[in-house]
Amino acid sequence: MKRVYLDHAATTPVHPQVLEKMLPFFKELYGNPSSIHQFGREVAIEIDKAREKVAKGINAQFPEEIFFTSGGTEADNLAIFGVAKALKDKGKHIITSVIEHHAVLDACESLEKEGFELTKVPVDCDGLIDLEFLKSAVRDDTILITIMHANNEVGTIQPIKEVVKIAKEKGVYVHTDAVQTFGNIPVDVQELGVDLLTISAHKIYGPKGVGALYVRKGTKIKGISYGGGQERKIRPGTENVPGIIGFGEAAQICVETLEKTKEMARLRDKLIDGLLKIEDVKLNGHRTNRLPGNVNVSIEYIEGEALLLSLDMEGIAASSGSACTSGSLDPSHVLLAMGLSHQTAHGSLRLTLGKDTTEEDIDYCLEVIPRIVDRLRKMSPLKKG
Amino acid sequence: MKRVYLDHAATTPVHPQVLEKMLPFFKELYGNPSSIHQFGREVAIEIDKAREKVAKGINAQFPEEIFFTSGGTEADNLAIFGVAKALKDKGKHIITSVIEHHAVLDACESLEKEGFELTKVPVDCDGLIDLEFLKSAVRDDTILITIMHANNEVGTIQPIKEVVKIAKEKGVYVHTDAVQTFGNIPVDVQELGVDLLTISAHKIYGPKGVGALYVRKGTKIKGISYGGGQERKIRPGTENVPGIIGFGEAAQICVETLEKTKEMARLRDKLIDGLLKIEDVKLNGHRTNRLPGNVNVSIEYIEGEALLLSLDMEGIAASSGSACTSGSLDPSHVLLAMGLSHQTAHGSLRLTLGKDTTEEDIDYCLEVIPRIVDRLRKMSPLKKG
Amino acid sequence: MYTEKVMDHFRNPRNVGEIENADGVGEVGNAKCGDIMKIYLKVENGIIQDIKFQTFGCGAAIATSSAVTEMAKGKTLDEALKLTNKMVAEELGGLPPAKMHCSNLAADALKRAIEDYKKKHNL
Amino acid sequence: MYTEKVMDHFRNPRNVGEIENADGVGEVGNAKCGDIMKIYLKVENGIIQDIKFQTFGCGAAIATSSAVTEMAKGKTLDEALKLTNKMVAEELGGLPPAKMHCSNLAADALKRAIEDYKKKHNL
Ligand SMILES: Cc1ncc(COP(=O)(O)O)c(C=O)c1O
Ligand SMILES: Cc1ncc(COP(=O)(O)O)c(C=O)c1O
Ligand code: FES
Ligand code: FES
Repeated sequence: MKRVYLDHAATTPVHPQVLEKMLPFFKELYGNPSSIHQFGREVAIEIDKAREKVAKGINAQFPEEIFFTSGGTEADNLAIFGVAKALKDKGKHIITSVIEHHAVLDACESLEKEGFELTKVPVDCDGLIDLEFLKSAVRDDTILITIMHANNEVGTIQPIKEVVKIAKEKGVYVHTDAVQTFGNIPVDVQELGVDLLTISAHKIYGPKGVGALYVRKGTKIKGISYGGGQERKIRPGTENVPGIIGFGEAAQICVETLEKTKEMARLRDKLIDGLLKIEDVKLNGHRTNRLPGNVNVSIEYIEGEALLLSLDMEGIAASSGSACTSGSLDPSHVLLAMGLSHQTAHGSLRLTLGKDTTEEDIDYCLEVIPRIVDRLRKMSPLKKG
Repeated sequence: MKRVYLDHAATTPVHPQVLEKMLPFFKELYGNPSSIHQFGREVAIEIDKAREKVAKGINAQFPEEIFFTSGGTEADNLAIFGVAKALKDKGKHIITSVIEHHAVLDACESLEKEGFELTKVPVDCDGLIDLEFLKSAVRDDTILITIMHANNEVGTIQPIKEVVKIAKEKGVYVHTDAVQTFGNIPVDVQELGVDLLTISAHKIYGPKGVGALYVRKGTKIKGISYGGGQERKIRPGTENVPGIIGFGEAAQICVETLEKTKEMARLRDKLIDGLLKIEDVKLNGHRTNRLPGNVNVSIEYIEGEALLLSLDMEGIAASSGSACTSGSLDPSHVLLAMGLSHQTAHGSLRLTLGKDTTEEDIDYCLEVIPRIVDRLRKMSPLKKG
Repeated sequence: MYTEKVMDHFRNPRNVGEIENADGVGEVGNAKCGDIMKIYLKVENGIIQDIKFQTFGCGAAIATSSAVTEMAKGKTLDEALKLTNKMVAEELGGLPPAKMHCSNLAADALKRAIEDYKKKHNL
Repeated sequence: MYTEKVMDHFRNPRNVGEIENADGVGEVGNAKCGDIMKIYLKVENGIIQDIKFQTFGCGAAIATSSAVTEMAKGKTLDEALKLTNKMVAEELGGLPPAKMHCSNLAADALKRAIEDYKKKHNL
């Protein structure tokens, strides 16, 4: 059976060159980078090289501004709790948006329970944050604004530079979750002006289980876990050495091959146009200001999980914001925040392209999906078949 | 040059069979286990198998009692902060020992700053905890006792069963850090009776960057980070899939090959006996009740880092509790807690054997070390050469 | 993960559709997830002669709908009323724990359809 | 990580040992880490003719001891007094940040030894 993977926002395969680079670090270069002997030192040097590559990938000024973590989730948590811990005497107000990843949103909400105040900036129907609202929300005791660079579900890219402009006037730190943007659009911490930024290796053809938090030099942050002196005590624990090495390589490659996303965007547009030809299908997210690989549509009268299972039977791997797939009782908080009804959000389909997605893959989708939609709609009590 | 790796307590090389098992999960089986499509499901199944293997390795009753983390450090932090968070309304007193790994000790001390009370059980000159002290320390508001299974520096194995007996009388949870024991001596959660137990893959010939916390069914614990629904929300973030797969395999192998530690213990004893023949050398840790691979001696009049560098020049990789290697200003808190003077602690040398350590390796050490000690002592102002 | 039986019912759902001028119709919504199921009955001499369903819902919802219609067909109304959510789940070889609530739709919709029939016929 | 020069001094330390009936002896302890260094001088016509050291300390401590003795040998006492910790570290091609404190031992011990000589000779 043909298998078409269109869930690159969930995770990506490891690039062959990345794996190649990692391999010696399992059986041969296995030393603990904290050790002072040769076995350790030779590894410590390679970790530093990987740190430099990641730093360069996001145009950080100093490699020491990169702190490796176990993934995007941990980096988000570290940014939020770490800044809150460092600045809690300065203020206890944090601003985020309604469409953040749960790694940000739930972390912020847990601080709220501990006595912090939280303001969530709303979004418009395209998923763009309300900058005017943000401007009015900043207070004297605001210590952090955390707004994602682009949304993982609907692909809308946020105006982070504008966020930074608003924040800088009041001397407030800005963190952005760039997990979905790095490797897909330029991510440049100087250009963006953010103080903290999250990235994750497995979204850029690197290994799962490693991510990084960029912390601009001079930014006040405290570690949130305890142990050895690794990552300058901000993130203790024996380093995931092969993971970090792979991350360095993946960061370098994804920046070097950023050109490929142009073709991705062309295929994305073809897929969007094709899907919109189906009756009662609507695009979610901004039409142009969107990740080059992201397609997200709502297909009325049918439910996401049933759609995914049907696609899966035809070899197409996709994702949905349906409640039935989320384990929670409500469909995607992102789609609801954008004003979709429960039912419409329920019937959402996300197809995310990768660097190896072909025209053939897209054509296959455009052949299969209308057929499946038709079949499921015939079963639906909401729509006369 | 001959290279002899005797720092297995710091980390171990990945077993070839473990790497073999991991390899398909980078480029081929790369799905996100949370995805409901085929790419995701096939990986989710393998994660469950790995969970079963780890569970079996420590004789846990249910695979769901295993929560994968990014390493031993995170598992220790999760145990301590997770239980404290879940039980803070029941009580705010925690008991640990003076010789814990910093992942435990510093986590406990940070709780102390947040208003918890902490009691640290002292140890005797062999590094064994004072059970009588522990007995008197348990209070009505004690919620957790965390005492390591065996110490990473001096190798002394603690009487965890006795700890559990004391705790159970008062209904107090027991956590043990078994990072150094798993794979080296039997680790059986039923036999030990503990409620929580930490293990780490890279100490058992598995990959770096993955560990696990065992949580006995029914034990109250809360997650300490926020994000997706992974690990039943106790530990969110996309799973380190290849790491977890490798951990499962390593856990299985290390239990199957536990016999090999007998030969390790014989070589350990040979090394200890040989080193004790050098003038003014003393063994640290318990003579018999000790990890099969651990040798730790204090060599008077010389300093640890200089010793390590000299050994390294001869190809021998070792470790020390010297202040000069620790980045902190004091030598090992473990050695000091056992009553060593600053100066004696400063001159400590740890050699930790692995499953592939040979008689030849030990003979080489016994030839090289006396020579180096002699040379360094000639430079020392403390000892007439 | 779904059992092979669930997937079979999902792939080839039995009795999909609508019965025009049905003798009884039952509709339920799942408060938990917003899914909806509708069941149509054709009854003769107290026996379910024909039964059809329409479902807006997940894979488990579709499979349980399909299964319940298969189980009910040919049964007397009273026999059919005894079908429980648990029996439907068992018929399918079980459902994942997170999906047990989906099976509630099926038996409940059937029950409503039978009640609707009884009410219309003053039984 | 240590520079090649540090490792060279560590591997082949110059002027190790003790001078019997030394003209000046200086000893310092590093409060930070408990390390100890001792320097012995043989002085003729105000010039350091011979110098030896003993060190209980890390690699950096041994290398800086060795380097400082090499730098001081043949110098007049006043020239030798001008040697600073920084100069010793530079001579070694630098030290890792965490090891800068180790270099303090070397110049300090030399200074003490010279002071000891001066005191003994009422200079
Ligand atoms: C926007 C965003 N933030 C954070 C994460 C979490 O990253 P990770 O899976 O590496 O923990 C993801 C992906 O799951 C994401 O899409
Ligand atoms: C006893 C003990 N606990 C915890 C750890 C930390 O484990 P990890 O390095 O996997 O974070 C170690 C090893 O460094 C250890 O020896
Ligand atoms: S019926 Fe909605 S999740 Fe199954
Ligand atoms: S002199 Fe003690 S650390 Fe260098």
